[in-house]
Amino acid sequence: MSLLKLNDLYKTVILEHARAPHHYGQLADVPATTLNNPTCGDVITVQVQVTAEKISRIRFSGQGCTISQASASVMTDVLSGQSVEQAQRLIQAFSKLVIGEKVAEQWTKQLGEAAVLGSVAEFPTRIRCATLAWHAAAQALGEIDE
Amino acid sequence: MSLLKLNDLYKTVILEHARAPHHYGQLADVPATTLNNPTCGDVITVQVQVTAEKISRIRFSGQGCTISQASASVMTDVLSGQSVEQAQRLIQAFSKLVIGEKVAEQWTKQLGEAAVLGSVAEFPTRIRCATLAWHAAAQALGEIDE
Amino acid sequence: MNISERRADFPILNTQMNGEPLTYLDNAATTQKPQAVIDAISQYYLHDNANVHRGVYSLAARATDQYEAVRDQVAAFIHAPQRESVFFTRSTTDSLNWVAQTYGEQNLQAGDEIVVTALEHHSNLVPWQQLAQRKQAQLKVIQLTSTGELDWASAQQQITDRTKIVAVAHCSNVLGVTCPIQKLARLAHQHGAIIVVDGAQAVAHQPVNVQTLDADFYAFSGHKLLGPTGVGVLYGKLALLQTLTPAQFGGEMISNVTWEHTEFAPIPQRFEAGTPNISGVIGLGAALTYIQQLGFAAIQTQERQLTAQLLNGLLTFPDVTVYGPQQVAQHGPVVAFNVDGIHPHDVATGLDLAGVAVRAGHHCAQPLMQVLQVPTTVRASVQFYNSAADIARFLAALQAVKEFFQQ
Amino acid sequence: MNISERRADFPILNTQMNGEPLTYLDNAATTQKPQAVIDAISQYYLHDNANVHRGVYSLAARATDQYEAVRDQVAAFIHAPQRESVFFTRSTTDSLNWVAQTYGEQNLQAGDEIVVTALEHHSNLVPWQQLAQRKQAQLKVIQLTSTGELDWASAQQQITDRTKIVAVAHCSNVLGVTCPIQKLARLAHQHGAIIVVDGAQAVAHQPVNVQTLDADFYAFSGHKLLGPTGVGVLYGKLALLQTLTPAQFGGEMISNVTWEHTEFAPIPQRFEAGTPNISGVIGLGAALTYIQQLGFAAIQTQERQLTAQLLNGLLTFPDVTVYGPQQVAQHGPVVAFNVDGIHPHDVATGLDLAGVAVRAGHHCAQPLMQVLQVPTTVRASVQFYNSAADIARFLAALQAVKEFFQQ
Ligand SMILES: Cc1ncc(COP(=O)(O)O)c(C=O)c1O
Ligand SMILES: Cc1ncc(COP(=O)(O)O)c(C=O)c1O
Repeated sequence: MSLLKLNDLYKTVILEHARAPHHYGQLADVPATTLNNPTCGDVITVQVQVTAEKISRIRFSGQGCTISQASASVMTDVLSGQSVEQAQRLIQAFSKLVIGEKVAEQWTKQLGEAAVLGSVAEFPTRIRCATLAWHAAAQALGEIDE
Repeated sequence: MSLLKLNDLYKTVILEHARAPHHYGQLADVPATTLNNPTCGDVITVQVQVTAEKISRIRFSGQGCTISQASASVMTDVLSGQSVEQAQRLIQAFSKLVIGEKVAEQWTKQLGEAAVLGSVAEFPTRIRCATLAWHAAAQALGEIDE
Repeated sequence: MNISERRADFPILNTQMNGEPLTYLDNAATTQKPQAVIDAISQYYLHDNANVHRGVYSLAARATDQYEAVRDQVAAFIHAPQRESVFFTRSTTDSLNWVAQTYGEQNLQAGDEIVVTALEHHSNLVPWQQLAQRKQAQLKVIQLTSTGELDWASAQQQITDRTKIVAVAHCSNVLGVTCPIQKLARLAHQHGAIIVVDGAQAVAHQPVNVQTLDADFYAFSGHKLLGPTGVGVLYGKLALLQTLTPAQFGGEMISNVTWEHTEFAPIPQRFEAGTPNISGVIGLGAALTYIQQLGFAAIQTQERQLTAQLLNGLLTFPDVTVYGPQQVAQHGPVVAFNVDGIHPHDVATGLDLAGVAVRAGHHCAQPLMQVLQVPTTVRASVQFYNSAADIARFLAALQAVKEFFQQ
Repeated sequence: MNISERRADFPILNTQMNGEPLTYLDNAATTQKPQAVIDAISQYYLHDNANVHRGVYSLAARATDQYEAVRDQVAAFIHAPQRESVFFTRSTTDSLNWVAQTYGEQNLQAGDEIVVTALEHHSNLVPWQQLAQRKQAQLKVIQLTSTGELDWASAQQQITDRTKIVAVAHCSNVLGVTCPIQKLARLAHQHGAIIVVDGAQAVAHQPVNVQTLDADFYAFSGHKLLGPTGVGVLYGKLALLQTLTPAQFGGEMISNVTWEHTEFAPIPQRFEAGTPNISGVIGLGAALTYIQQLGFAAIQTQERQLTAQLLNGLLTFPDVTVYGPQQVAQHGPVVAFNVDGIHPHDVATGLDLAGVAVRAGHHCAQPLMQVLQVPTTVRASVQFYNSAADIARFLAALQAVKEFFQQ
């Protein structure tokens, strides 16, 4: 079997994030949003704290495959410090990227390491793994907004 | 269209019986057995009177196609005067004949005109039409026996 | 429409029956299938077969994508506002029973009314009759005019504020009439009832827009639409579907299961318990593609011509009675008739020997037969792939059959 | 068995996936189909397509004869005492839900008990759980031993005189174990309960005799038995079936319909409402013929060898955990496992890139996952048409995937 193909999906940056995820853990006193992927049983919990319209702290926790863990980890990097509006735009851009839609360069730049997960577009059954944390974050932000 | 093929099924004797059925009508004071063919909506009522172990009177009535009317008519001819046991054997023989099974010559002889209905075996969707009256007679005889 | 090219798409139309060219005029019972549909099923099994919604591997993704693409296609075909409001069943019968078992079971009270019409197929009558019995509700029937069309005065009388469900065929499978769904929907909604439409005889013959019709539920079968057997569709308004508990449980219709409790998956998966008819759905997709490529304009032109030839041909026989409208303008592609003094079964057998397939019987509409005061009828029904020669052969064979029995 | 000849019967097995030979090891989800089955479906549509049980004409008789012949074939295949005790459904899930909706709905009282086992598929768990909720009955669970087999002491404890229904899988779709149906049936019957057997994972792998098993109901799917999707079977003891009101109404399941009342047709037509999956049933017939020609002796010899190679191969990896029995003698053709530190989804994706199709997930048995204390597992399952080379490719790919993730 050609390991090249595995490398297409599991880029080094993804493997590293999955092995040592950033912002993993729980915040006291911040509401938690939990989503699950019914097909694989993965569960991701995301907590977002917004101070002065900006994401001041973000954490995730839960069980999952390499893709969902890595995606959650890079997401926390990308969203930290962003305004709520900007974060929502980034989440939208990411959602497009992983289903193979074109995204303006300004967004891929800002998505940084997360843009690497665009490779998941070629693995349709894994897209849900990549988006799980981002959907949870979107939901968390939506609830803050209200 | 070749009328020859229609002649295969609708032999002259069948057409004649259908046009002027024998023993058509109802008997007072004799229990009636009614069966219907759910596919075509045909309904046949048969009445059998048994005196001294022999079929003394038999009548049929109801609506139906050429095959079911003719079959009922020839049946009344064949069964009249027979012992209950002999009638039941004849009904069995007829049931075999119309599904194309081999029947001993003694039976085809006794079935007389009814044996002509053996041609229905080649028209599987019409077999139920041919057997409706005979099933009703079998049921009527069964109930007498008890 | 190039009719001989179209007929070449349906290989069975070029076979023989009883030594004569097959003249298939029982299209209302089930349509024939184009090679494209047969091939789609074979190709699926030859290249893409895997269970859907389950596997991580590429083959499973391929099967799932094809299956889900047909949901989009069906939603577009009937102009559903969103793909989620469409799910796959076994048949029209399955779809209609589903509505009775979920919406009916969950909403009806003793004393409520269900209204059907006098021309309903058993599949859109018996589920409601049985539901009414279970619920001590009342089943009411909208009567027909003398030409077999819906009697609007009767509709206004039967549909009341007690009515909870109006169940009606979009097109009759016997009389060839089309019911005024939009008007009925308005009337039903004015009284706070929902309208359930049996589209079995409509979807192959006219564009259907469930939003314009304002149907609450719309049911049909693949096999009457050039598609395979074993696949049906139910459309429901999303807001209604969201209120309903599933009728069946198991497989991938769940989002979380413990011994004590089950959380259901989102709509529409919630309503598709167990492995669906994957190849059937993919075959249905190929059928819709075929129809969309032809276009309903061409289909309707051809079917109107065939219906005119059929109806007018039958009306020239003095001893033939046609049930339903006598004018082509009001007549769909289904014509029921009887010949004086010849039983429908004998007519059908005679025609069969001439290679002509028509149906004789009650057409799963026994109560309508009582309204028409006949035990049964003969029924000839056309599809765009029939030719003028088909109708001519049918009429000639009918003449011969008449002569034989009336000799 | 000449394995390369058999593989040639299944065209998809000779295709490529992700640039590698397709190694299909998700047979427990759905089997591949031999050319004979694909052809039977095509031939039906090319030559014999008509609606069944309805038409007087020859084409309809041909379709009906073929359809009804498969009923005889199924009855013989599972050794049913009579053809009438077999009817066609959409799937195992449909069959099991049918029993819950008819027998369950018509016989259960508050306080009664339904007993299932800890290894049930959602399709043989959720219908009973929901029925229990509707009826205020209690759902009880027979536990497993540490090797995943049925704990007989638990069975004896859970099945009591209050038990009305025991619902159990003949073979597990996760653990590869076979449940002692005959013994369970005796126990259930001693307590006056019926036993409902989910045969989805059994019928393709062993001869089934519903009379020897003394099953009251036995359900399975065509698509797990080389047949098409969209067709299932339910066998029921005739005496039980005769007591049941149909779950669905319409079409030819009637013998007489008036506005007020419906008389149902005799069994089994009574339970087949609407146009059935005719081509699906005919395809199932071709699948049964294929299996009967091969014979279960040959099938079981081949599958035992493959299972031994698979199970023993997996057990050589020190970091692989196999769930269920660790001995081939107790093991059916389904093996669930996990690799330390690698998520099942990542394993399945890695294998997929090597052309190997296995399933990762909860296998529609979430409560069993909780018993096993894992969120999900990988599952490889074999069918007689797999080759030793398939298993070798799978094991080599697994080694490579392990190395990649553990690098
Ligand atoms: C043990 C078992 N029961 C039931 C089912 C459900 O079968 P289907 O999806 O064909 O209804 C399956 C397969 O998914 C199974 O493995
Ligand atoms: C008007 C109408 N409704 C319902 C049905 C039932 O369709 P199916 O048998 O495909 O469930 C039919 C066809 O038989 C029909 O013509």
